[in-house]
Amino acid sequence: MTAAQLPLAARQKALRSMLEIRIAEDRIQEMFMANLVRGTAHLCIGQEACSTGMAAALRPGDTVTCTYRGHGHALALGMGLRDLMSEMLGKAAGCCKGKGGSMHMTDASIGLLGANAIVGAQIPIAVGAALTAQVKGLPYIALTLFGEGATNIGAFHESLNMAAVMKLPVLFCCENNVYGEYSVWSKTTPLQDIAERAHSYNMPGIIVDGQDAEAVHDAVAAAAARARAGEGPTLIEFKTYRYKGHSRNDTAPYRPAGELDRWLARDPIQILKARMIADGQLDEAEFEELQHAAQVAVADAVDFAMAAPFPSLDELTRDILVD
Amino acid sequence: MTAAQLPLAARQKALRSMLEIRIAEDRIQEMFMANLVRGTAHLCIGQEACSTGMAAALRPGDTVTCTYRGHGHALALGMGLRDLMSEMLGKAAGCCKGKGGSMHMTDASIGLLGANAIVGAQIPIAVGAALTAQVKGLPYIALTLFGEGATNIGAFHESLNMAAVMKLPVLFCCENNVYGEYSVWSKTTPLQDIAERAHSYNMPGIIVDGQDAEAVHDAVAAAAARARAGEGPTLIEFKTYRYKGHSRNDTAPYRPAGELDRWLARDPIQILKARMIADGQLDEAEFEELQHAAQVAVADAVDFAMAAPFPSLDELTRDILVD
Amino acid sequence: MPELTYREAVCKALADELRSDPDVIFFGEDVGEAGGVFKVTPGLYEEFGPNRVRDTPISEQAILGSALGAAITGLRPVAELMFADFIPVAMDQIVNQIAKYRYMSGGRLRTPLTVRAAQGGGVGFGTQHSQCAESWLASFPGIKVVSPADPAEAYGLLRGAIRDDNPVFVLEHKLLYSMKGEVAADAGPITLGKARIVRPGKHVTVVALQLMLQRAVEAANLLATEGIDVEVIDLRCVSPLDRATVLTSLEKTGRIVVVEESPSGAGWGGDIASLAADEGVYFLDAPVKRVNMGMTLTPYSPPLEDAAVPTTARITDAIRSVMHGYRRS
Amino acid sequence: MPELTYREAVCKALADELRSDPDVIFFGEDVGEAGGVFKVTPGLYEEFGPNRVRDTPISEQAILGSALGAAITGLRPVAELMFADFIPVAMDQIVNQIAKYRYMSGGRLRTPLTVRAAQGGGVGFGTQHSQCAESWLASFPGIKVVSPADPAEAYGLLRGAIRDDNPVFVLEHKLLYSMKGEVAADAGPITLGKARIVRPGKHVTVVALQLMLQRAVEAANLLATEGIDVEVIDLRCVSPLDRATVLTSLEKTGRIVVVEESPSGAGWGGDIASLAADEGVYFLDAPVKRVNMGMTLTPYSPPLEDAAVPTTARITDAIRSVMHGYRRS
Ligand SMILES: Cc1ncc(C[n+]2csc(CCOP(=O)(O)OP(=O)(O)O)c2C)c(N)n1
Ligand SMILES: Cc1ncc(C[n+]2csc(CCOP(=O)(O)OP(=O)(O)O)c2C)c(N)n1
Ligand SMILES: [Mg+2]
Ligand SMILES: [Mg+2]
Repeated sequence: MTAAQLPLAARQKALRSMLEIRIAEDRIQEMFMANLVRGTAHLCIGQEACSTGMAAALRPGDTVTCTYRGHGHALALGMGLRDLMSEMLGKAAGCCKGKGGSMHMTDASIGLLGANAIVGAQIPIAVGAALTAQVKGLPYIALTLFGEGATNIGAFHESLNMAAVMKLPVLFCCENNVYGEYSVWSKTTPLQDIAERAHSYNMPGIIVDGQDAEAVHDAVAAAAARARAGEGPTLIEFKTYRYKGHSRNDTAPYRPAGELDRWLARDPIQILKARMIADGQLDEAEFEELQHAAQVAVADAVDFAMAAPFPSLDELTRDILVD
Repeated sequence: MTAAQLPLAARQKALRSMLEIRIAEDRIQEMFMANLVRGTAHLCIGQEACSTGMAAALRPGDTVTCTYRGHGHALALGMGLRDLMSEMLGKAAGCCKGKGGSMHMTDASIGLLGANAIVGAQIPIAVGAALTAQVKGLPYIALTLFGEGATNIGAFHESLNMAAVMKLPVLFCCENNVYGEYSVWSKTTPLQDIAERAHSYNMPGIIVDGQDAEAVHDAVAAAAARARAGEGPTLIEFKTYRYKGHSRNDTAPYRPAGELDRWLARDPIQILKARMIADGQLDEAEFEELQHAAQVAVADAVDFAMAAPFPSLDELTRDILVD
Repeated sequence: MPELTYREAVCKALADELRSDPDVIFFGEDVGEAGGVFKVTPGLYEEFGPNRVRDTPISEQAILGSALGAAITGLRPVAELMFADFIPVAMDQIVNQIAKYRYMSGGRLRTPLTVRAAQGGGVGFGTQHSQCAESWLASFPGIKVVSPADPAEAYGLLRGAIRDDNPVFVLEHKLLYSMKGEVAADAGPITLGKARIVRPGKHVTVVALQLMLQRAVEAANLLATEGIDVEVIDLRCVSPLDRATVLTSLEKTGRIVVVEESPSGAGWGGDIASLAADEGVYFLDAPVKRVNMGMTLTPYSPPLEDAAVPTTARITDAIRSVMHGYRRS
Repeated sequence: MPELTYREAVCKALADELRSDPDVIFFGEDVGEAGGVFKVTPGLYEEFGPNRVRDTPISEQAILGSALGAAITGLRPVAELMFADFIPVAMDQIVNQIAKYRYMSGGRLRTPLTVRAAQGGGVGFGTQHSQCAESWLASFPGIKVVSPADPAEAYGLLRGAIRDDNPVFVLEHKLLYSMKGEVAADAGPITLGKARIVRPGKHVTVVALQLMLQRAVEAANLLATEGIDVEVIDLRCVSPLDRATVLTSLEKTGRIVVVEESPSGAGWGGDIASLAADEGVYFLDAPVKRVNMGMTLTPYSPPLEDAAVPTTARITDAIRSVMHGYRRS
């Protein structure tokens, strides 16, 4: 499937969004390596087109659940950089008041119903969001993102089956980034393409170039239209790659030589940039400007977050139960 | 696939085995309905060819895990009727000393590693038995039986994937008996054939006439040979039917008119009987004799079990931990 | 006042909630067209239709996960897990999702969902179908757990659970489904988290719930003829725990027995004993006794199974034993 | 005596067992070629090869189910679940299978398997990656649960677990992995089920394990300067429970504090408190105090997380508080 061309404004937005994600993730890695934050972070550098293309295809009222590798999804869906960076530093101004952290970016106001640190657990939650839409007769879809490794866990299977049987408006989006932790996926999954697993549920299984934001947009938009029309769920596989290790301390020694370079040659930002330049929509100077603006915004957010206060200690016991 | 003809002795054994299962199950139902036993029982009447054909294809050292609907498997694998009936009545002479009961027939000496009352839980346990064979380099296979309803649970999916990745000698045998409890399977499973789910694991998926003991034997024997040769697991779907309700009190009001009759016309005992008569291996009188012998054996086992003592109360706290 | 069975009371609570609030939905395995494995929910599918009352595949993780997803997007789902023994099949969705979702979001998401399941032994269903789940669930902050002891409780607590804005597990008892009792025509939801004194007394406090509560009341009635006056508390809710009611009673009686239909390890009974041994220690006239299954499992064999679960006789003995305990000076 | 880190001690125990018994195998997610997410098991894959040390897909149910299947057919599998927080993902295999399999078979099957997992908070991993699992597991008869507190314990208890013919859960603590300590060159397996007194004392008994044990010892050392002589018991094993060691100590001291790194509901600490309030009630000179997380979860924000888990200061305060409790008459 060749990607249709997005309107100019959408392309500009996608490019800005990918730059923002890339730069924010780089900065997060720096903060972790400088021990400004304890804990861990899972970066999506290299996978920005999945976040951006996915978000571009959604409408207000649609909802998303995703994984610990969820900063890109959050930003693409419209989370403010200050909200995100404050959460990363455990500050009260964070999107979860500092209680969630790097792996749990959540903001229902932008449709983001939660990033999950248990592999696969977010998938049935999205099925439930789709159930709400169906029960209430609302034109919303739910979308859930997971890695290729997550397709080996039980919750994945149960969710796709139940959604198929109930014809729920939910999109199952697999970001196949080649690795699950330190394992190349061919060692844990006996298949050429994750999309083939759709067959077990009699639902469409689509393979998409995950480095092409426009291709991602088109595939999600098409599946969303099907779902909104009551035709049920779709499994979409984005072929993508993570440039960094699995998490904070992983230097990815398991990567075969040359592999990273091959993927760098298909960088999602560069792909869209080149296309826009070719179409006369962008020049290098404008690109630099966009990049600079993103750097400024990220720097502002980090400064804001660093200066922001921690939650007060009474927050520890708050929000466990509604009173 | 047309079934190859089994040798005469094997056919006779299969016929005897199916009769024994049928008559034992009828008798169990009677005992439950007469309130001689509390609790519940899940009968496999109508599905005898699956048990018998499966057992005929196994060799000593092979192992089996199955479900609460497991009396047929136990008897076909060689469990004594007295062991089974005593267990059914919770007597000390039972295969599990009366502690397991109707849903947990177990006897490692005949390879039966346990019947399970949690849907799908027996499947990964068989994967572990196959792992032992592979680790130790032994020529054994593990076989696990489950219903079509169980293929919607997470443990099914994880097990098939892991077995495929490790090329373990395990056969996944689905007795598709049309219903999961009171739900016809088309309402919970969006597929024509369960065997199609093999595709997700890149393993063969085979459909077999579950009413034909010889066909079942052949399919299991072929998959077992593959597994023993190190070629990995197979998913086998037996198309079959349960004549009775799901359990004790279910009269199966959800069955469409005529459906049971259509299946009764393909009764597994009658199919083998007719074939043997046609091949000049059996006459009506001999069949009556076999049937009578089974009745006598079942009656003896029930009498034995009724007279047998309950376990002593100190058994309550024994066998929790090995000392 | 109309008499209902416990089973009917559960069904009426569901029907009343489905009727009065369009955001309530109900789903689980065979709960709809077939009316449930325990025949608790007949007629709901017919009255409320396939959109709001749904049969699901055998997929407990998807059932609970989708209940959570539905709750955070504006419904008030009620999910049935059939046997409480299947709770572990979906345990991650309980422990790491349902119980934590609100907290992880910094209190920005609401999780009003109810999970029903049938628990308990004594019916010959064997080791994997006879367990009580209170103590499995009481370890997890972020959920509530209730165990109705009779039809009126079954009605009011289930409605209270559905009205509650938190995730609530309602554990019903298989052996109580046929119990009859009055349920007021104008009964409403019972607010969760408050124990009730079902029998006032001055010598010994007995804390129990559900089937064990019924047996504790029997034991109390027996002991009354011996001049032992037992106060029986229906805890109702192991989480949150109504510490005040227990402590007040202990202050009065000075003696306490806790009865659980579950193994002894890490149980809710330990929370009651802890309370008695900490804040209540000055009231104690006797050792704190627990009656439970010890570290054993439920066997199939009927005489063994009957001996596994605390009987009225064992409860009676335990109460008598604390009457001979020490008195505070 | 050689000094090892806790991490190295675990690895050495595995290596020694793999070396001495061909029936021992080890598997889990990324435990082989990558040497484990916590870098606990490097070198095992290289030494013992892909047949006995295996990486698995992300499939916790299949991992534990296949460990059980391997155990009943003659192996002694050791499975790793990485974070203890993932235990609920495979909870059915634990609750209904591993713990019950031997019992259901009438004692005719043996289930010698070990499950390792890393637990505990304080590392900024958030609500779903910081839990301790003792109290989740202690409710289930049929399994043992051990929690090593230092390198020598990590070595001996893991070997003891693998040698044990029962299913054993070995919970390691993330914050202890880098702790150094001596492990005797000729150290062997430690038999499970026996607590140890790590610091004798006469005024107060403190029962703790793992990270909380380390903090309890710190608290005891601090209080020694105030003239309070604390006896610290490393419980080691919440199931089975060494009641005798606790009771004997309580008889001597008359005071007891229990420290858990987990929420307060239905915890193993309640079992200790129950014991003190029942058989130990005549020894009590003060209220039984528990120090734990209360009914709260582990937040991400560092100052909040640090306040969630019991600190040395909180333990110290609790011990002081019982010194001012009542004396028996
Ligand atoms: C149930 C569960 N098992 C294991 C883990 C540990 N873990 C965290 S991320 C991960 C790899 C997931 O791989 P994939 O699904 O491909 O997602 P990616 O990280 O590549 O985005 C694993 C095994 C977990 N968090 N949850
Ligand atoms: C995890 C779990 N969920 C639900 C049940 C209740 N249950 C028992 S049998 C059954 C139906 C199983 O159907 P199928 O797999 O087709 O097997 P069959 O009974 O037809 O042989 C259900 C839902 C259970 N025992 N375990
Ligand atoms: Mg991946
Ligand atoms: Mg079936």
